[in-house]
Amino acid sequence: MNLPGIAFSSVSEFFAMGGHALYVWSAWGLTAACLVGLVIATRLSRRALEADIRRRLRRDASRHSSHPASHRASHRSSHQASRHSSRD
Amino acid sequence: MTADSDSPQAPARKVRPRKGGLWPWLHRMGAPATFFAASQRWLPWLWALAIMALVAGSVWGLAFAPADYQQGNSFRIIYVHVPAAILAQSCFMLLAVCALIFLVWKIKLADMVATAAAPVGALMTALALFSGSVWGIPTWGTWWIWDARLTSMLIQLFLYLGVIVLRGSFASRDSGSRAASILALVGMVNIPIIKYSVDWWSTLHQPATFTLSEAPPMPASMWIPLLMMVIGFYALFGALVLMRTRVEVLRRESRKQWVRDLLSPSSRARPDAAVVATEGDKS
Amino acid sequence: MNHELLTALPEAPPTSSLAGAFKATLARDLRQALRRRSELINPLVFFALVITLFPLGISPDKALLATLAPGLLWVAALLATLLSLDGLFRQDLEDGSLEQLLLTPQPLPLLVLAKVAGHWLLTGLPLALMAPLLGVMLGLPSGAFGVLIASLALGSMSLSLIGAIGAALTVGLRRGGVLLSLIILPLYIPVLIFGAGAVQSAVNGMPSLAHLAILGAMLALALLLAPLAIAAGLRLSING
Amino acid sequence: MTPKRKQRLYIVTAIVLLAALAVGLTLYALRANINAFYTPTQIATGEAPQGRQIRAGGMVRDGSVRRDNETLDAIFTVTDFDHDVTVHYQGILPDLFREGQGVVVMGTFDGEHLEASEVLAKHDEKYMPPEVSEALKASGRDVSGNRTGNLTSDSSAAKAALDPQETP
Repeated sequence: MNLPGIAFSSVSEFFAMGGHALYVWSAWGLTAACLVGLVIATRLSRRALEADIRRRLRRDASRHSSHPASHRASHRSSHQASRHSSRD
Repeated sequence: MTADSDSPQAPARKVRPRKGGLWPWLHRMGAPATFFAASQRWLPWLWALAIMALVAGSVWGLAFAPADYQQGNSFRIIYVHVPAAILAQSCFMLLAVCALIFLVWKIKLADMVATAAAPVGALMTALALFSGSVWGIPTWGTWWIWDARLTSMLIQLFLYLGVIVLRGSFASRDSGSRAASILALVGMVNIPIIKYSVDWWSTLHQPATFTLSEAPPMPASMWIPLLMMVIGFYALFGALVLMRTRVEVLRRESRKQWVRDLLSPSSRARPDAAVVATEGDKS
Repeated sequence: MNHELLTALPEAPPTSSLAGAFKATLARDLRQALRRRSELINPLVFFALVITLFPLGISPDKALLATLAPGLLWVAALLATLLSLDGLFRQDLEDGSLEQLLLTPQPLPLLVLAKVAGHWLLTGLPLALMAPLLGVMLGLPSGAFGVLIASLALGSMSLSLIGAIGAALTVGLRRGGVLLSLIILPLYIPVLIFGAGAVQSAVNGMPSLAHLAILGAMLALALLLAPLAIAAGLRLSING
Repeated sequence: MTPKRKQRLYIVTAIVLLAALAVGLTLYALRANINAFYTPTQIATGEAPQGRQIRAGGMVRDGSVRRDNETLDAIFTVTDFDHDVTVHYQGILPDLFREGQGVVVMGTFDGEHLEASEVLAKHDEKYMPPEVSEALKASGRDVSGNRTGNLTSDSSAAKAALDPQETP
């Protein structure tokens, strides 16, 4: 199949969309804006969540640092728990 | 779950040690930690596909595809309207399938996917409605008409909102998940109505352009970019849902050891090293 | 109230325990509702009030009202049903009989069906029977009264079934009211379209059997699926 | 049969009956004309009620549109290529309204013509570039005159016709 040529003869004609600029560009623009916005929002929420968990981990670490033995014990048991609960 | 699916027949048992096949794979993926590590590897491919298909489809659809003989350039709205509408319905089906998996097999990952996908589906429905009504002005001569297709899409938007709000309104997360799953399954009844409304009632909205049985009723220079956009939307949707599911996995498993290993200050340099390691000693 | 249920169930003959449990639950609900008559007439009063507002709000023009009447009557009846749904399981939840319902050996979907049947007998059916009276006030042609009653009776049964799903899902929530309408109204729309369509085509002098058939099909579908969803919703609301 | 099995039998029977009822009623309703939509043939054979609000649909016959720009009156013929119905409408017609194009008209039929309260241009599922439609016209084919709606052969013929004049 041979490629079709460009459908517009000038840039301004492309933006005018044959008089339907308002409809075409508002539909395309809003769609693009919403999708990009959703991607950005997801990234931001991931960053915020990771920062939140890190903060809690640091707090836990500073609390546990005085009892290294108990930390290891809890470490092992919670690891086992995660394996089990993730399958149920 | 596998005990049910791999029925105790001899051939199934023989196959099992190979560790291949869809069911064992799905079963492994049902574990959030495994999913988290694996989805990290899928995401770049999905993003690449999405961006390539969307950019190529947009450029072709906006600038190279010929204008329609009747609608002129307003026909170019098809390249965002149709993919959004297809995704809106696919996403609801995804919600219903996830709901079923969650309610029957109690696989929590299915519910996380549903949680992640519902807002994306609602957005797609809203975009399909918006681009459709914008398209309606130059073609039909009206923003909105209460015909079967448009009305059922609007109902679907409300259903999405209902599922999202219902999930959030329970004190315990599990109750909210189960309530939203029940509503998603009930709302699934609406999908066939949307699908066939156009065929049952001869209303304003045109029938589907693409069917499996017949050649598309438009020249290749018009439908190839449309196909690209549909593929691009699917890939983008997949990438978005994966991203959002990963956030949801992190949120729900934030007290599990693998998340601690992943996010502890020592493993910061290689974020997925810890997960890969834990997965490695499992198999 | 609790022992009422407990004493009612063993009375049922053991051979037809399904029908017995159904009847006992239905009878209990009806008995209880008839004790609280003021709550019983609430939807009817609401229905009449809303219909009264339309001529005052739109215009007392008879011809205009007659064209709007099918839709107005159906929307008002739908809202009246919605209004009554919030209390469908709430009372039982508060006095603990809902938990007992979940513990009975009979299948929960069946018992739930009995409760919904009770709800329909006490709201949907009276609304349907009252509708012609309000139809007269709106100038609805008398030829459409039969279809109006039939469509409302058929449709409100589906409305009760679908609405009970939402009521079951939200009964444990403190502020369930708004949420109930959000999740229920979208599912009500098909019923509303075909219900009002039946009356409209009767007003236009055309056969409305096809619309009634669709309403019947929706009812059959709702009877098939709704009890399961209601039961699941109740278990979720009670057991957390 | 044990009571338990009897119970199960009752439930299964009820489910089967209800499902059959739902399917049967739907099929019955689909055979009837549920949304008062009539083709010109149905109107011509007297199936459509007179003096009631109905919906009619078909193609605008070529060369039948007469407009009065002062009063916004428009008279045109809607056809399904077997029968015609004359439509009178006062108001602004949609952009896509043109001869040879599908329309949906809402209005009342008085036995002679349809007095339209609303005219909507129905857009079909076919799309093509303007050159293709011109090529079709040049080759003596009429896009909208194709009653079966099977355009696949036409569009491939049009594509063949289009190929030489590709890339303007």
